Amino acid sequence: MKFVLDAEQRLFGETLNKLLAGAGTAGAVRARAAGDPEPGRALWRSLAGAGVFALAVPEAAGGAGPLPVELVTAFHELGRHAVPGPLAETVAAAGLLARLDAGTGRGSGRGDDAGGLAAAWLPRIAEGTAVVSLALPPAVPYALDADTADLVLVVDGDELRTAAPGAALTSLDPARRLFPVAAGAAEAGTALACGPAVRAAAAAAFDLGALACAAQLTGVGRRLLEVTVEYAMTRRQFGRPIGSFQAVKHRLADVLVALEHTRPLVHGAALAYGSPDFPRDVSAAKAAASDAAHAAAGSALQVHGAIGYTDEYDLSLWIRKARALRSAWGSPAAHRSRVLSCLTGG
Amino acid sequence: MKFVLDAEQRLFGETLNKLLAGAGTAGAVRARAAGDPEPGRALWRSLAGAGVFALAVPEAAGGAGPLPVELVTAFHELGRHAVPGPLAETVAAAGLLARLDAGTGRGSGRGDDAGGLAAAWLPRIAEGTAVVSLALPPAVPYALDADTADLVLVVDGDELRTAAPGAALTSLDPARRLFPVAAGAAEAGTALACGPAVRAAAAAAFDLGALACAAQLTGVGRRLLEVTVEYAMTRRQFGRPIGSFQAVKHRLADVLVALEHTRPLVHGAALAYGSPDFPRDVSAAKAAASDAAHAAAGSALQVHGAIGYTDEYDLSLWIRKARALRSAWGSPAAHRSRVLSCLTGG
Amino acid sequence: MDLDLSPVEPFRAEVRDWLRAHVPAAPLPSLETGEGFAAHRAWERELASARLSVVSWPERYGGRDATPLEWLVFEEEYYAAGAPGRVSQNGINLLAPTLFRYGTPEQLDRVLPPMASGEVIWAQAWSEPGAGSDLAALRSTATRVGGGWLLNGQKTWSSRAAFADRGFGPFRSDPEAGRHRGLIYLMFPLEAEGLTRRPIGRLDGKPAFAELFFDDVFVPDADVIGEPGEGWQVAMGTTGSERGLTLRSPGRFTAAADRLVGLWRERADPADTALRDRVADAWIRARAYRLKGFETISRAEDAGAESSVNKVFWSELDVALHETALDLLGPDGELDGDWLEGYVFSLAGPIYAGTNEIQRNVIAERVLGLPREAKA
Amino acid sequence: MDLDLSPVEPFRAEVRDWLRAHVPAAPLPSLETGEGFAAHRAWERELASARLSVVSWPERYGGRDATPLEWLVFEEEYYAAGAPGRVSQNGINLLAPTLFRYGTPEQLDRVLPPMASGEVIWAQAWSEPGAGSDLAALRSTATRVGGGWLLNGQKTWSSRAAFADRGFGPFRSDPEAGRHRGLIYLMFPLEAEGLTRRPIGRLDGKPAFAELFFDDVFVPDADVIGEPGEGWQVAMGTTGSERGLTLRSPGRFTAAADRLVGLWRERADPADTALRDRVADAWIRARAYRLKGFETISRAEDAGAESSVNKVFWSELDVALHETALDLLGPDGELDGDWLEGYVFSLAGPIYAGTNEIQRNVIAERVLGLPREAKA
Repeated sequence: MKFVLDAEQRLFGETLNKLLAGAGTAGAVRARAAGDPEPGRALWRSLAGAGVFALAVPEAAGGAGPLPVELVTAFHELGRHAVPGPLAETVAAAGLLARLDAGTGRGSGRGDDAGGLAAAWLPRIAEGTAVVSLALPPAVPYALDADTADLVLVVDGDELRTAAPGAALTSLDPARRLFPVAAGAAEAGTALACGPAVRAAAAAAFDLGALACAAQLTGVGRRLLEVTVEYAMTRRQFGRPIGSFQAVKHRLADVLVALEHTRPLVHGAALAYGSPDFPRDVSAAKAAASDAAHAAAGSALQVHGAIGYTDEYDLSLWIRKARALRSAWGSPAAHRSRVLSCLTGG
Repeated sequence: MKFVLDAEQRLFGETLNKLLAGAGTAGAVRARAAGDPEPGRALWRSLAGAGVFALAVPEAAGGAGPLPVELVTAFHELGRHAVPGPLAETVAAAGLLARLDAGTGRGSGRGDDAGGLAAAWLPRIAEGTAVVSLALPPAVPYALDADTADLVLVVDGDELRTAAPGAALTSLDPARRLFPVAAGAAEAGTALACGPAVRAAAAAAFDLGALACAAQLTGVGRRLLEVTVEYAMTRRQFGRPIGSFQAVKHRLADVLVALEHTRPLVHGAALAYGSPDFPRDVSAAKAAASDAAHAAAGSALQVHGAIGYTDEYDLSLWIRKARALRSAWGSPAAHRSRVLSCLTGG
Repeated sequence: MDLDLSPVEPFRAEVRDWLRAHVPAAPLPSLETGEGFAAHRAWERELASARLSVVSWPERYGGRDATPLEWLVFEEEYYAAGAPGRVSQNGINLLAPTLFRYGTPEQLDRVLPPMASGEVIWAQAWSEPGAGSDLAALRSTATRVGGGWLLNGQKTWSSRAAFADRGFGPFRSDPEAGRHRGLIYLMFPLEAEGLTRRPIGRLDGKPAFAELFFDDVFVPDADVIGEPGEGWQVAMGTTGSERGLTLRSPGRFTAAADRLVGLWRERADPADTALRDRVADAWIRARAYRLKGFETISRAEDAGAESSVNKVFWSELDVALHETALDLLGPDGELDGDWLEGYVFSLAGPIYAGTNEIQRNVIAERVLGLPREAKA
Repeated sequence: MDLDLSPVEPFRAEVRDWLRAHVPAAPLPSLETGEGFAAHRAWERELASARLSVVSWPERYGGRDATPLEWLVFEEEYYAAGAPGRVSQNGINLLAPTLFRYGTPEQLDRVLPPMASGEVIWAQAWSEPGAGSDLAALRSTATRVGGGWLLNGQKTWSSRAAFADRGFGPFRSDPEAGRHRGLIYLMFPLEAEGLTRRPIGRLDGKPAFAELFFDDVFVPDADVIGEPGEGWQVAMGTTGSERGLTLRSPGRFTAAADRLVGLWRERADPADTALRDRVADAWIRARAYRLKGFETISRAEDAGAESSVNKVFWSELDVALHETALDLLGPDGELDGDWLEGYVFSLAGPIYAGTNEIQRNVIAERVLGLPREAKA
């Protein structure tokens, strides 16, 4: 039993951190919001180069995965740097395709079947040349960034199909554009697979997406805390650094306490991948991560005051992302319900 | 519209406050816990002398009521001084008997009917010679202090009957002994009245009891705040009064904010007496008062530290009462549910 | 003690009927856009034409001499009707009370009527980059010149200033004096020579604020409020009303709570009522704040530091209420719309007009009498 | 990174089987009574006979040299089995770690085996009426005499001291030295001449504490722990373990959370699940604390100030968990019973071993690096 990242895993996280620290992620978000997806796409490519997306793709399909611990390590850094794009969605889609592939017999070679779909897309996901969006109504009713994705999937009941993006909805998070993929809007879509295997694969994909999102939220929370601590040490009001006020200290201490007790839940859920406890543990992690990031955002805003409330300060990107990811991939209430259902078998 | 106590009402509260401040209420609680009900009984008589119980008894039955605003004013002081006894229960019983009386035709003179019951007991309640306990299962399943009460009533469905106390249950609040009056334990009881009028009267009695309990909780909370503020000004740790620490200040400020916004709910509910909004407004008041007193108790304990955790310091009587009254006369969750049911008609 | 509102029911009915007939069926465009700002200004004019823009003011300035109770009732009806946001809010709620207390008759006559009619929209200009909650730290200056003052420096997070006509706020008239001394309170045109404004976006990107850069902006003596050097007292008079009952009227919250209950009924899976407690709690708190308002106006004496009690309460209620709504909306919680807009707006509550940390200090020290904090 | 517990499963099975065979079917009488204390002492002896009373200690003192993971597993099984409270807790969790760090071989040999067997039960004697959280303010004295020290003064809120055999704690050996200096850490018999103990009740009236009055109580040099004058360092070594993993093992909370889920299933009206969020949250937090424990023991380095992070978390979890249970119990929430007893016990958590306010200061200053507070 060694429940901490090993040296290689830590190094992987640190490498991503360094890569992203110099990559102008906030600028990529603002470019995306202004209509230019290219900086985000460039980021995506360097993340793929660092091996991020291969973590979700089985080795047989050109990936290095599934490696859930490495995946949450990466997603923590993606959240910490507010990387834009359908990140959890692409990972979840990889999980879905891999699962369908395994379910239908790998490499059966039929062009319109799940195996062919997996063969066509999984290697591209791994190498970063395919950005995939995915909707899993009702919990994930919108396809994130469907306008710039290379493939947009939706699972409707036990049918998997492609979807054409409708009109975008505006999120509080400028990095996110959400596209309805309601049944009615699906004329343009193509049916890809059908049956109970689709339903099972969608359930597995949901868990993987929620886990990635939880890890992303811990990174968002961590960054908010880091930036706020730094600000509290330099900003002076009433003749002293505001970080010397007990109200500020205690609030930030509480954020740290929450984050420190969220990380083990995320790691624990990653290790439960493939076990019957995975859904329960993912839900525990997502609920806790949503609340911890929410608390971090609230404290960041309150400690920064009006500066934190100002669009042009990059801090606002993380504050907004904490709110958006809270309800993405299942709300805290929904995940808590699921934990209790798993525990009571009800 | 004048939504503050008038001069006479204020004077009434202040008079009770003075009366109780010199009456050794904490000693009466400890005597009661040690098996001696007499000091509590003496308190009861002086409260009756001040007119407290007459407030719940109609004028026609020898009382001065119903006067709900005066009643909550009194119960605030009763809570503030931790007066022991089945206070809300007696008031609720008075409401129940008066309502049954009105429902069945006052003064019909039948010894075993509701009118006779009211005629027999209401004047004694008003003058303080009858201490009445009352159980209204399921929300109020136990009869408080049934061992020392002169009359113990229980409403079971649409039947009102007397109940004989079984074995006492121990409450966290040493002022309270609770007696089960479950259907099975009722052999010794006598049926007094039956029918839909009983059910309606019991519902009205519940609202009155819950309102009295809410007012009592505001008094409990107020006292906890007063004592804690005083302590925070004198207790020194780390070379300064602990009340100069921001963590202590902000916590106590939050208690004041909660209490200041609970009083209007209690007053508002009292003014709604007799209107269709009464149940809704009582529930709003009881839920808020339970939470405000709970917050006051938590802060009192935390600011006092181990001293507040010590039985022999009188502070503990109020801390314990805040917890006991929180679940008495309907839990906060139950009252919140009722508010929402009233609002949505569901 | 009573809660008898029947004497004001005729007034309530008049307001309700007028609003029912006049509130635009479709929401106006966001008042943080040029188009929306103009639409909201037109709405102010419409309100004023019915003498409903400033009901509590004296008649001579465009009001009705409404009692505080009538004002509360007006606000309840206004928000219940879903009427447009008040683009004149900074003027009506912050500048007007200051003028009533410190202004000259000439200033009242000159400033108030066009404020009431929406002809002149005011922006507040208090905060500076280095002086947010700590107002005494402000550094923008007013220098004495013949017949007036020259303003220099920078203000920021100036609400409404992107599109408003005029601004008001404190400047430092005597750099030698102590932190709370040597301030002057001034009104100035936003189109003045030497004044540059740069819109800045709030949390959701909408340009609700502006930065103002002053480069020898001339203000005549007639636009000084109170005595030069006493700007601190004048400003504090304004914060009193900003923190108190006037800025956030109970009607806002009771209307929002009613809408939340409606959302709950519409959205909540009856088998999945985890949020019920929070919905009920928001409604109860809104009711508490409403009744607290009635209590406040029933008291003879001024609330004083108790306005801090109100400010902490309504600002936290507002956040909790909107957070509950967003959580109820589930995956739609991040989407642009009324609830999200209300949420973003609510987030400013615990920050502005004195952060809630400062309010809690005020409550602890001035209401509860706890000792002041150790000094740095 | 892994969570592979299979290597400790045999040990877990042994503990589980033994507990299943030995945990009394009916709860022992409360350990805050003479009768209950004796029963709990007998239970300690029974545990010791299976070498299960101090599994993590070296074998020579009665332990099994268990790894930290084995200890965690032991605790999980212990609390899951509903086994009796540990009357030896103060000795095992507070005194023993101090002795392992500062004690002499002679002290270890003399003190530990009877502690492990329940023959000697220890009470901690730290707090004084004027020195609760501010340990440096303590005033009880130890005066040098031939061959030892004379204790004078008063201790209070001494856990277990009503019935225990011996006590330990810091005294002031040099009244001239500064607040953190001139302390001495001593062990003493509670039956000593000159020592008077007076039981005091905790919040629910049960005599969980005692006051101790010292009047020339003699303590031989052999019972001084560490160097005279270095009592502060010795005490801080103990608070480190008091705040950290050892005192409140995750197994307590996971077992309590499982029971809470059971209570919810049994009590909750399915149509009225307002408390569901809180039940689920308690379970999630207990799981988080358990996993955090695995993380802590997986790290090479010492947790240091991070033990404050744990203390804030478990103490607040414990209160929330028990409050949720009482709220679920509705009108039964005020009644004496396991849940109420656990609630009362939990309320001490945020207070003792350094209040949570102090812990938050420690976290802010030593973990986050925020500046120290202004001094009075």
